[in-house]
Order: sequence, then structure tokens, then C-alpha cells
Amino acid sequence: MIRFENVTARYTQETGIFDLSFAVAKGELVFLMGPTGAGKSTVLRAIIRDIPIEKGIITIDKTDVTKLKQRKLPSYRRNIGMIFQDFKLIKGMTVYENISLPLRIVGLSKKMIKDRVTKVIELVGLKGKENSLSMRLSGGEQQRVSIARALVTEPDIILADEPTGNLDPIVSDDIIDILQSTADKGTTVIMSTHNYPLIRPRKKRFIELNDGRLIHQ
Amino acid sequence: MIRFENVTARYTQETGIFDLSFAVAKGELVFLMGPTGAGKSTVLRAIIRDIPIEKGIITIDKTDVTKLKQRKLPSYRRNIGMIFQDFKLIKGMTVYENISLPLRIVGLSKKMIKDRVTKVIELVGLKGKENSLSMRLSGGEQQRVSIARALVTEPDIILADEPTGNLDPIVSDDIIDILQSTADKGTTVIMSTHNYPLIRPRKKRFIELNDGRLIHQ
Amino acid sequence: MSRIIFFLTESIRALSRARIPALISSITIAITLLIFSMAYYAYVNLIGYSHEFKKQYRIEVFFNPDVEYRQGLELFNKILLIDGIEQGDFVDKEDAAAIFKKIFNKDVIEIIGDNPLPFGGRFEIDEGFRSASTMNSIVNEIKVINGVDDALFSTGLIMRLDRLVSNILGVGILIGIGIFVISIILVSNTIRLIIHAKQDDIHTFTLLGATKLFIKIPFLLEGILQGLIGSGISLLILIFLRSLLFYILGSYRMIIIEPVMLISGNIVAGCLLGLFASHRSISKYLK
Amino acid sequence: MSRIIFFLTESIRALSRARIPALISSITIAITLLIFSMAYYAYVNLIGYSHEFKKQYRIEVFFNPDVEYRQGLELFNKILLIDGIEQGDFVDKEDAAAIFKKIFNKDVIEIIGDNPLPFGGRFEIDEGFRSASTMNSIVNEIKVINGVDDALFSTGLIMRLDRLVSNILGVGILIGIGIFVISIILVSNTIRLIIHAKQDDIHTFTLLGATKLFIKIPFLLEGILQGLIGSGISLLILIFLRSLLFYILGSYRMIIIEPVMLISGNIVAGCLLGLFASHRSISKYLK
Ligand SMILES: Nc1ncnc2c1ncn2[C@@H]1O[C@H](COP(=O)(O)OP(=O)(O)OP(=O)(O)O)[C@@H](O)[C@H]1O
Ligand SMILES: Nc1ncnc2c1ncn2[C@@H]1O[C@H](COP(=O)(O)OP(=O)(O)OP(=O)(O)O)[C@@H](O)[C@H]1O
Ligand SMILES: [Mg+2]
Ligand SMILES: [Mg+2]
Repeated sequence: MIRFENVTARYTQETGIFDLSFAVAKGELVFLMGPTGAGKSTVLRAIIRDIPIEKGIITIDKTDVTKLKQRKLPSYRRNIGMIFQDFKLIKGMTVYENISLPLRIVGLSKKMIKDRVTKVIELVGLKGKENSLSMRLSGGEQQRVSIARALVTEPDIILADEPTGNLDPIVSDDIIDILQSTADKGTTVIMSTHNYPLIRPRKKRFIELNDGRLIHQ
Repeated sequence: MIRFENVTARYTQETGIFDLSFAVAKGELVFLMGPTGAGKSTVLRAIIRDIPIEKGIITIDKTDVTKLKQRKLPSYRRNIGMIFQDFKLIKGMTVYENISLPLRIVGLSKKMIKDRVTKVIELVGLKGKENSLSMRLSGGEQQRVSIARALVTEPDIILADEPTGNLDPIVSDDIIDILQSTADKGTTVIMSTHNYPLIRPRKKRFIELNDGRLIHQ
Repeated sequence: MSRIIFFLTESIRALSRARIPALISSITIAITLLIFSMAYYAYVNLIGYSHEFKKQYRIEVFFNPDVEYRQGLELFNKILLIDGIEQGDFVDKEDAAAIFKKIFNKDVIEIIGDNPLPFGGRFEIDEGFRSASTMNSIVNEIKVINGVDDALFSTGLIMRLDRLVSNILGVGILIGIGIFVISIILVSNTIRLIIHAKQDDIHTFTLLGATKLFIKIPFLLEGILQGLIGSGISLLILIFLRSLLFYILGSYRMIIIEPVMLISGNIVAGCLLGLFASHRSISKYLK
Repeated sequence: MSRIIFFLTESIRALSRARIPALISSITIAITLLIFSMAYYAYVNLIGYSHEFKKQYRIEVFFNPDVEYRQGLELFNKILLIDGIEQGDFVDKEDAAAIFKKIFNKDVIEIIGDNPLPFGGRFEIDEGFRSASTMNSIVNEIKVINGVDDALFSTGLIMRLDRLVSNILGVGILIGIGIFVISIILVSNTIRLIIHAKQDDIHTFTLLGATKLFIKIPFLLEGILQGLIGSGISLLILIFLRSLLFYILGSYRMIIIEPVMLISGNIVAGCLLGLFASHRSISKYLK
């Protein structure tokens, strides 16, 4: 469970998120909507503690993550799979290396890594690209790598920041299906998107932001 | 007018574009479609001479651009406004600086630069963000900067590579409207996209690629 | 004109935004200039030191035993006028006896009852004439003077000093060239790394139609600015070292390089280094 | 174990992908090691040179005028046994006369009809005893020997040499420390620039839950590898310079540092430099 209580996190006086309160249940898939600059990415970055939180409490299960000590952050973040809007791939690494990175951070055995990575590579449709450097991929392929990297650790929480911007509608739908099925297995998923047509048929709960403020949940 | 005649440009044996032939008339807006990895970006990179062309001829108006000398490239490229899929903004520059860059390259006076840049900034909806560093923008804002930078020189050709991936459908439609109106003024526009729903209502000509080969035009 | 100002403000802004890389390359330039300055300083002082050492270059002249005091003085003054003679001491019979005593620890008069030692002179040589060959020709000139019995100088010592000095000069020049080459490599490398990190931006610039010159100029200006900052840092450290040196070696005589020369030299060398290194580096990324 | 191998192959791969930065920092390390090695070499040779120069440290001993040849030899041998005396030349009347002739250009026998000069000796001093104070105590020891009239050494020259040598040693140590500090700054700066360019990747690593150690290790290994490559380059250049030196100065006597020591020293110093510099740099980006 993820709960925001009156969370404020600012970049400048007027940009950021302000006094946000909402909750997402365990195993739920929620869409985070809003126009450009609404603060969707900021919400996700707040959860992963990538920006300082000025006020308010973010609770995950029962712990207040705004109070986590610096040295507790690594293990906290390992339970979160984030798909970054700008992918954040390691340019000098291959597809395989990028996707296996979180598992190597956890310290899994080589064999287990191989099993899991092979599986997600197939899942996101990157088979055959394992050994391509990530900077030598098309935009859509890079986005798939980013998705695979978030899925590979089978985390408790998935934060997907505009995960389908470079994918065509059919593939995008497949990706949302994948996210839905992980949610069904108990993972909490928050996906930010502007793509109303893509999510409209799903009739899921969505949280809507504008100018850093909640306008619908 | 842009004409491809049996153009082949490869990254590896099987990736790239192969034996492509098509033509786009002056003042036309054409969509370039196809799934991830189809070769859309490769086509646009071939036009701007960002990749070596192995075989075939690309003619713009009457010149064969595959034969352009290295030192002719700058002036050739100044007539093309490209919206890059990965934005290619200069991180350390502000919005204003990024957008004015092509004009400074051309050598326009400070005053003219200011006029033009202010106009496109308003056009793409970035007013108020002029002095933000481009790395401090949301994904959608970055994409708008990239669009504005391509429009600001009022080029003869616009190559838009997935220009709306980080924008919501309404803004995306506005952007396509802008591209359409520049085309109506005589600019040739090629826009790559996967977003079929976005362009379907426009009933425009589209060129479809798969695996680097033409499958529809 | 406005373009130049534009480029200048641009590169100052770029520097202030990428402070760490700029600072690092300025430090590298500063270190280079420091080493340069200190090497130059050491070189100047070594030459000075060797000249001082060479003060001991002396020609000993012995007059005929029958030369009397007054005639001896005349001869002495005559020799003093020879080119290359800086100054001299007249050695009379008593002086010679003292030297004898010093060397043999015996009183010559006590031994013989009389002082059989001749008058003579001891002459120091002008700086410009302090080499084995020039001294030899002076000696020959003295020898032919009527009343002079012999003139000598200790060839071995002078040869050795000559060799030492020319060795030091030679090695010094080699080291200088070495430092120069290494400086350029180090500064180039630093700036190359900075530019390497910016190659994506450079590629973007070319895709936007920028000419090579347009891309280069900001980097060159940055290089010059880094050179200026580097020379500033090096001058600060040099001033500090100078005071430290005075404090430690207070009494010691040291040849200090003229401040104007030092400052202008550092600034010019810094700018040239920055300019050259950034030119070299940027050219590698603009084939 | 498998993790170590993983990290190792990882960093070798990283190096081979980012060849330019790796090469540049290896070159910086190589230059540093080169300067180190050459400075050390120069230092060792300077000390050697100064020792050779000091060979001219000599004590002149004069025996009483009534000391006869055989007794003189006995005294001479006695003095040779004194601690600190390396070797000696016996000076008999004829030698003394020759010295007299050399200095005063006069034949003492011609002047007096007899050779009034005493027997004596000229003694060279062991390396360990070549300082003004130790030579003074040796002289005092000699002076009390029965039959010795006087013992002298030229204090001024020795004082000057002493001072020169200790100056050179002092300055040498200062320069050594300076080189050391500058090396670390230069290598750190280079590696810092490389890491600076990777700060986005480092940030991504932390967002993926990597611990500081996990992020650090590859950089440290890379640093060590760069140190290894750097020491390799510096050794190659040193070998080349060595042959060059032999070629140019062939006949000259030079003290060559033992190859084993040079190689191991370079490798160890290179690795430490790379390790230390990368540790310092990466720590700045992992607050
Ligand atoms: N690092 C930053 N420094 C300063 N301001 C920032 C930074 N990142 C984002 N902002 C600003 O904060 C606001 C919210 O940004 P955010 O990235 O959360 O928007 P978003 O909803 O994700 O938009 P998009 O759909 O375009 O990705 C924007 O106005 C943006 O300009
Ligand atoms: N620099 C590169 N080096 C090697 N292969 C590349 C490079 N860039 C792209 N490719 C490969 O070439 C193929 C076509 O890439 P391209 O970027 O043209 O696809 P695209 O149609 O633009 O896809 P997307 O919609 O995902 O952007 C892909 O299979 C991709 O992996
Ligand atoms: Mg966002
Ligand atoms: Mg593409």
C-alpha cells in the first residue's frame, strides 16, 4: 500500500507537487494522469526518494519512507521497479547487461539471473537484441529495455512513468496487460500517462493532477 | 521534393533500411509508420545525412544529397528542421538558448532571434519556461522545446521523429495542426509515428515500413 | 563584434555551469605553469650559482725573481688592463711566504734565512671569459710580457666546472623540452576528456547545421579562459612560494625573476596552453 | 569469488568500451610514474655525483722536518689505520719539491741548494666521514701522533660542498613531495573528469538500489587497471630512455637503478595511484 498524506515537494516556488493526498492499495493498478508539467513524474520520484520531500508523509505498507535513512535507501529501492520516462539506460551496456543490472545489485547467482532475464526479454519482445548496446537501439526498443529492467526483479511496487510513449498502440496495450497481470499477482502499480485513449477502455481508477495538485481520484 | 531511389543504409547485416523508394512532394505532410525497429528513424537520419548511405540516391529538389561534400553539409542541414525522437537538447542550455541555437548558427541578429524564438515558444506552449535549463523540464516540456527548435528556422523540410510521444492527445493534435499549417505554407514534412489513432482521422498519405522495407505508400 | 561578445558571454556562462570540469582543467594548467615557472626559476638560479662558483677562476702570475717591488706593481697594473681580467691582488714577497707557510707549514725565512719567493699577482676573470680556452689565451698574453716568469691556472678544475655547467645547461634544456611536451599532453588530455563528455552535444550541433568553426570557437574561448584562471592560480601559488622561500632562506642570495616578466609569462603561456590544447582536442571530434 | 571475477571482467569490458577516457587516464598515470622514476633516478645519480665530487676531500699531513724517510713511512702507515681514512699517498721530499715548483714556479733546491721540505702524506677520506665535523676530529687525532707537525684540510671547500649537497638533498626531498602531491592531484583530476561524465549512470545505479560499495568497486578496479596500463607505458618509455641514455652518454658513468626494483616500483605505484585517485573521485559523487 502506498499512501500520500499532504505531501509537498518543490523544485521552485511554483513547480513541483503540493499538498497531495491519495492512497493506492496493494495489488492495485492505478493511472496517474494530467497534462505536461502536471507533476506526474514528480510523484513517482517522490516515492523512490529521488527528490527531497518538504512536507507530508509517504507511507509504504507501514513505514514512513520520507524518514528513511540514507543507508536504508538501497534496500528500499530494490523493492521498487521503476520505468523511467527518459529510460535511464546505461548507454555503454548491452540490453542483457542493462536488464540484469538490478539482479546483480541484489546479488543473484549467474544462473538465476540468466533465467529471469531471458524470460523478461521474451516478454517485452526484445529477443535477438540481447547483445546490442543500448545506445544502438531504436526509441521503442530502448523503452522496452527500461520496462524489462523494472519487471525483472519482480518487485513489490512498479512505478511506470509514461512507459508507452515510444510504442505503438498494440504493443502499448500488451505492456499494460503485463502490468495488470503483475498487479494481479500482488504488485502495486502506478503508471503515469497522457494516453487517455489507451487506458479509457480499461475503466481503471485514475488519479488526475494539474499544476502539482490533485484534481480527481 | 524528397525522393528515395533504392536506398539502402545498414547498421548491421539485417538492421537498417533496404532498397527503399518513395517520394514526398513539396508542401506535403506525410506520415511514416511502422512498428518499433521498422526503420522510421533510420529514414529520417538518412535524409539529414546522419548515417552513411550504402546504396541508392536521395534527391532533394534536384540535388543528390548522398553525394554532398562534408563541407556542404552544414548549409544543407540548416534547411532541415528535425525533431529528434530523443530530443537531443543541449542539457546545459536554457529553453531559450536551445531554441535560438539554430538561428545563432545561421547568424541572425539578436533582435530577430528574440522575435522568432518568442513566437515559437508561445506556439508550443512553453511561455514562462524560457530560462529553465532544459534538463530541469518534464518530459513533455522537453519534447516541446525540440519541436520549437525545429520550427524556429522556418525550414524547407521538417523531419519529425515521433514528436508527440510525451504529449497528451490534445496537445499532440495541436502539434500536428502546426505541422500541417507549415506544410500548407510550402514546407515538406515527414512525421514518423506509431500513434495510428492520432493520425487516422486526418486521412493523410502515409508510408509504412516494416523490417526496414516499404510495405505501403 | 556582437558575435564575439556573444561567444564570450556564452563561454563564460558555459564555464560557470560546468564548474567542476572547468576548475579541473584550470588546475591542470595551473600545475603546468607552476612547474614551468619553478623550472625556469631553478634554471636561472643554477646559472647564477654556477657563475658565482666560477668566481674562483683565477690566474696566478709569477714575476722574475729579479723584479723589484715598484717594477712588480707596474707589471701588475699592466696585466690588469688585459681584456678579460676583472680584478687582481698583488702578491708581494710576504704574501708569497704566507702562502708557502700555509701549504708547507714551514716558515721559508726560518728555513733559508732569506725570502727567495718572487713577487706576483692573482687575477680574477671577467664572467664572459670564464672558459678553459679563453683563459688559455689570456695566460699566453700575460706570459709574453717582459718581466713575467710564468702564468698558470688550474686547468683541471676549470675544465670540470665547464663540463658541469654545460651538462646542467644541456640537461636543463632537455628537461625543459620534456616539461613542455608533458604539459601539452596533460592539458590536452584534460580538455580532451571534457570535450569527450560533450561529444553528444557536438553531434547535435553538427546536425543543426553548425560549421566546424562555430562549434570550435566556444571551446577555444573556454580553453583560453581556463588558461587565464590557471595562470591566476599558479601566480597565487608562486607568490606564496616566494614569500615562503624568503622566509626560509632569508639571508641566502637568490636570483628572483622580475615580477612583470613572471606574470605576463604565466598569463601568455596559460592562454596559449589552453588555446592549443582545446584546439587539438576539439579537432579530434570534428573530423 | 564469482563476484570478484564478475567485477573484474566487467571493468575490463568497461575499459575496452570507453577506450579514450581509459587511455587518457592511463597516460596521465604513465606520465606521473615517468616523472617519479626520472626524479628518483636523478636523485640517486646526484647523490652519487656528489660523493664522487667529495673524493677530493683530502687531509694534508706534514711530518716534523727531522723525520727521516723510514720513520715517515711508519707514521704514514699508522695514519692509514685511523678510522675514516680511505687511502693515502706518501709525500717525500721530492714530491714536496714538485708541489713547491708547481705553486711557486721555482725550484726549491736551486734557490736554497738543499731541500728543506718535510716528508708528509695526503689522505683520502671514507665516504661516511666526508663532512667538516668528522674530518676535524680525524685531523685532531692525527695531530697528536708523535712526529706529526701539522695536519690540514681545506675547510672552506668542504663546508661549501657540504652545504651544496645538503641543499640538493633538501630541495630534492621538497621536489619529491611536490611531485607526489601534484601526481595525485593530476591523476585524481583525470579520473574525476571521467567519473563526472558518468554521474548520470551513477545516479541511475543508486535509483536501482545499488549500494555505494557496489558502485565503487568497478571504478576502483578500473583505476587499478588504468594504473597497470600506465605503469606499462611508463616502463616502455623508461626502457627506451635508458637505451637512449646509454647511446648518448655511453662512456659516462651513471648509476642505474635495479630493473626489478624499477619495474615493481612502477607497477605498485601505478596501481596505488589509480586506486587512490579513483577512490577519491568516486567518493565525491557518492555523498
Ligand atoms: N529537475 C527539475 N528542476 C526544476 N523544475 C523541474 C524539474 N523537473 C521538473 N520540473 C518542473 O516541475 C513541473 C512538474 O514536472 P513533472 O516532470 O513532474 O511533470 P510531468 O507531469 O511528469 O510532465 P510530463 O507529462 O511532461 O512528463 C514542471 O513544470 C517541470 O518544469
Ligand atoms: N546506432 C545503431 N546501431 C545499430 N543498430 C541500430 C542503431 N540504431 C538503430 N538500430 C537498429 O536498426 C533498426 C531500425 O531502427 P530505427 O531507429 O530506425 O527504428 P524505428 O522505426 O525508428 O523504431 P522506433 O519506433 O522504436 O523508434 C532497429 O532494429 C534498431 O535496433
Ligand atoms: Mg513526466
Ligand atoms: Mg525511431
